[in-house]
Amino acid sequence: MRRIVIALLLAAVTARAEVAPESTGSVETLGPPQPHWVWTADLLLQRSALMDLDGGRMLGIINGGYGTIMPLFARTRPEIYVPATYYSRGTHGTRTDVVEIYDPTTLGLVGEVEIPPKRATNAVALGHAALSDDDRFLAVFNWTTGTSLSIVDLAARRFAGEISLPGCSLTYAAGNRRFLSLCADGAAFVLTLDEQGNEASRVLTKPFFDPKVDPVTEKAVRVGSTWLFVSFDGIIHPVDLSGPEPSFGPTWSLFNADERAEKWRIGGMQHLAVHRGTKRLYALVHRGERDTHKEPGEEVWVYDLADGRRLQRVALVNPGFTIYGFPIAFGGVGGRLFDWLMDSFAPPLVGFITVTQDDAPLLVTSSQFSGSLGVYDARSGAFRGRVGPTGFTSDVLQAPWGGAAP
Amino acid sequence: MRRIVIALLLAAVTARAEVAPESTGSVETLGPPQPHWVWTADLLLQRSALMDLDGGRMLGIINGGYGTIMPLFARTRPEIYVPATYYSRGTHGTRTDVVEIYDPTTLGLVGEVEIPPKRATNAVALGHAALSDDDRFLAVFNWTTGTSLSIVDLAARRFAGEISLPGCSLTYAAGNRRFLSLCADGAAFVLTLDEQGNEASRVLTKPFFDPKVDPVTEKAVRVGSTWLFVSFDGIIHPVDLSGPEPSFGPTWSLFNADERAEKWRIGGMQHLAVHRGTKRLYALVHRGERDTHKEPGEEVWVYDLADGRRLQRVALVNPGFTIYGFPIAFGGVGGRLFDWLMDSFAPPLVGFITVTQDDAPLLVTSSQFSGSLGVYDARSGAFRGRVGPTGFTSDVLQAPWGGAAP
Amino acid sequence: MTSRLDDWVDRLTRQVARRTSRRGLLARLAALTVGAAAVPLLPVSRARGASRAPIPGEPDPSTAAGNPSECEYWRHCAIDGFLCSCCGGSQRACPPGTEQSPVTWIGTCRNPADGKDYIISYNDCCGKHICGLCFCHRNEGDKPIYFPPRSNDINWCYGVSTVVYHCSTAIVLGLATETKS
Amino acid sequence: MTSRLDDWVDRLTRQVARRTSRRGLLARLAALTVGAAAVPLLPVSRARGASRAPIPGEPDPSTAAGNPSECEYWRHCAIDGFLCSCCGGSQRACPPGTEQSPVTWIGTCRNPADGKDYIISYNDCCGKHICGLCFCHRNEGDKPIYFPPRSNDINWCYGVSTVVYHCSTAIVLGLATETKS
Repeated sequence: MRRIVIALLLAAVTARAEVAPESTGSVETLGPPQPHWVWTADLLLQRSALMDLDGGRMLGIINGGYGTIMPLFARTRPEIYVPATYYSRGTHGTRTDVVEIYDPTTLGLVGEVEIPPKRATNAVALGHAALSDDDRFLAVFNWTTGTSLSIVDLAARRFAGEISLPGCSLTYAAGNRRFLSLCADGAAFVLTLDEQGNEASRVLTKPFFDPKVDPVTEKAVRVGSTWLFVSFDGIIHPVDLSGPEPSFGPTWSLFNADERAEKWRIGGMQHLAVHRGTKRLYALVHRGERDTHKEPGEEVWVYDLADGRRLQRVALVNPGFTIYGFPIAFGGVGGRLFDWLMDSFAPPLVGFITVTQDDAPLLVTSSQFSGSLGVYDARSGAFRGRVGPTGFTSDVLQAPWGGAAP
Repeated sequence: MRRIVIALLLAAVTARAEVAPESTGSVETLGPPQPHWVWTADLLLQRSALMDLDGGRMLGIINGGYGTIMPLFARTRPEIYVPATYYSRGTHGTRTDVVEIYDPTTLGLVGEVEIPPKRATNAVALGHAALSDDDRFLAVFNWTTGTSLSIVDLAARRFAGEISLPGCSLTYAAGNRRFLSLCADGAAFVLTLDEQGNEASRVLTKPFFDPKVDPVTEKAVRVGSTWLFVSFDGIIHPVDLSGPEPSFGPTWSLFNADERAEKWRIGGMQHLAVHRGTKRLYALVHRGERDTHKEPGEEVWVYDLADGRRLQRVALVNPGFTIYGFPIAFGGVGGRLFDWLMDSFAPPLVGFITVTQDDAPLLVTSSQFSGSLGVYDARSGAFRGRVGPTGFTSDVLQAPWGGAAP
Repeated sequence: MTSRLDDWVDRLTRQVARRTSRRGLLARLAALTVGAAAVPLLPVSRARGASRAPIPGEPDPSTAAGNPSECEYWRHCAIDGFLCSCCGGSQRACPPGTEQSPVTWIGTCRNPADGKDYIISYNDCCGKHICGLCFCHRNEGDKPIYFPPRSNDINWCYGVSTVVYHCSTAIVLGLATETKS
Repeated sequence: MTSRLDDWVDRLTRQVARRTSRRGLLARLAALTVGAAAVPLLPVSRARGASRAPIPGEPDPSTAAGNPSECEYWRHCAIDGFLCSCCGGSQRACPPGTEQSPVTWIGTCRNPADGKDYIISYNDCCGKHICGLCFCHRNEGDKPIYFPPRSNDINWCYGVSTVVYHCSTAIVLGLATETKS
């Protein structure tokens, strides 16, 4: 080590045209959140990564624990919430569930709230936690063969209590105190909280769909106080939570008779997105038989929510393929050739879509094994290119920042 | 659910030619350990997997924690020991280091001994923990920029104490109470324990090699009371621990002048293996420049330890390539064609080798990204085929069972 | 994990420097095809599973429909996970050191050997990290998470020590009384 | 992780069933080449890193030797890990939310811009799980673990909250007094 010390002393005096000695210990921080910053989860690396779609680079990551990883983003305070499950010995030992609180500028952990070790660790991220519009309460869906919600008071950073669900599952928020769940018979369950996060009232409706005939998926999107659920057969079921009792808007179909004959179906693990400013619905579709409701999509169909009219069909390309984080592609001429072949011949295999909420919105796609994103102009549908690698695998996409409020 | 219950009742009476109803809840157990059962670590899946080389199948796994995973296998009692590091929140929180104890028949956890949270989590598994010949004491190498050993009394299942190392690292056992470490100046440090696992005596030798000129690697093998270290340039340094003071046997070279001219070098992350019965040394070699001491090997050279004569050169094939656990290969005719192409044209890229200790010994190889094993007859060098997939990636190989004692 | 993963990826990186030129053509060839073909390509060959005596009433074990290590095994029509037959267990038993969940989801699968529909229970084996081999996901009759008895997206590791999922079995409970809808 | 991993692998599995026949030829083509070529193939393209102003005295950032997101960047001659420049940091700074280890190993790398040798400090960034991008492992002057100041196999995440490794920086400490041995 002595020679190194000497080197430093010498460097101090001799450094001129040379590269100047640098200091250690610096850590990047992020500027204000941008609309084109998108989070993409990676379950193999147990994280969600923040990608800058304009800069085409990774900005940082937040790790999660066992099971699904889907951060929730406060609008009224600079905080990100990650429900997480841990075992004291990794795969065994004592289980601890927490809601971890991160700072969106430093991506550093700033707090945690312990919750009952009952959090559901299912294969779907969507509908498993919900944040009230005023960021006061977080509801976490619990699955222990029985179902319940853990309510966290985020202002006080305390566990407010557990509320049982009557044979219902999942949680979707609308407004400041209202949370929706779906029941096994096709009914809706609406829970209203009081100011302490305890149950103020509950409503269990009659079934609004038949799960045995044509179930709605868990992958719903929200417009204002209305949640839009889509069924395996492509029927949109609006559920309005503005009143104490939910109201079920008129249903409408993504597909006409001819399209059904062509076997167009909804598919993938995150198959709906909404641009709130233009009130457009984006649906990930493919041609397939019955029971292909989780198969990846080949096109995104765009609808006007005002009248359910389809505005556009966007043919998708493969979002890119990586192996253990290494993108399979070329630079230079070979790169353009490879991209052309990928665009032309690779199956799109899109499993996840989302849309940014700004006035120049982007449609973002990923495949679960891609570790890479496909980016499109959400208005024209034009393919803008790929951004990646994002990690080893891809999961739920989130564009939480910018644009109109829900 | 009702229809299911009915179905069961009916099945009970109608089942005849049909597949008979089966019971739930059964779990496999293993028979007595076999010489051709080999453990292969997978750091992406944080485990070591037990593969039956004859049956060509996985028998089970043992998980580890953060960092390297290398189980240690008792000879005198049915126990497997896994030094492991955990954080209470996965990537953060409180650190806990333990030695976990598994039953080799059930692969179930049967106990743990907590040790100081100082265990080294380096990129090399070998030399980081050592078991005394009588299975009484386990030494775990600690790295906290300073170095020490954590001694575990395995008979009492208690932490016996921490013993500091004087600027030395790693640990290699020989006999019942003696542990060897290597020092930064090329000296050897030998620790002798008393019956309580405390330090009985220590010996710090003069340097037996020059780390600045030609360092020995951490990837040593043991024959009797002698550890064989190999240097970057292929010089074998025997260190005999049979006496209270280590003795340094005559060094010899894996390569003659012509072979050096051809730039043959040792390489890979586990590049030595010994068959104790026939006293043969297996060395993983490649052609490369200086600083290629971790590059994968293309051949295994076999030596007679009695006279250092080279008996054979074994040209290696690629152990097989998997992506996220899916082997890239074909069945049937395409499979044979693919295998032929793999054998003929794929770079061997072997990073790890070991040899089984029975009288029909097998030479086993893996690449760190292969998730698959290459198997050879260790006597003839004939390639017997590939066994896999073993997981997503491959790491240190261990063939702990059968054959002569060390 | 990191360091070792490093060293594993290292093999890739190092080889590039040495082989890109030499194998440039081969690399290009692979690049052009893998993007489109890697997906269908990967699972073409599968881990060799346990070789066990044929079960009375089942298809010939030499066929995919009769081989518990194949995704096409007749019992797997609604499975979602790694096949325990490839992980040290079987279609009926968990691998060593894991626990079998007593609660799970149900599938109704047709046995090509007798043309009859059977109730299949996909009990998860739990307590060790994912097996990672012989992944198989088929969704015949699969329903969303709010309809638990038919949902294969639910982590069914309950009633056991941990919710950590390792692999899935496919156990015959008996004949279905109704043919498949 | 399991379930989601399932669903991700699911895409592979499902596609096989649908495409094996259709893309059989393509698959075969890829299979024959990927085994030999996948390794050199993979890292040919890399994540786009931070675009920053050139550092005085360094090679042209448009060249690999001057690009902190490339393994060939001149400072990386003894690095072992993921390049922080691809992970939200830079060659000098850690990504958001990580901590930079104050202790580390040292390399001596020649700067092609001035032909001089510099002492490079590869401080690890710690506290988050591996970045996974832009892996780079070069061993110029690397020594075994018992020679810590020159060993890149040591996990250098010490003097920080956790030993969990995320990525590595490459910081110029100054000119080396001796030219590289």
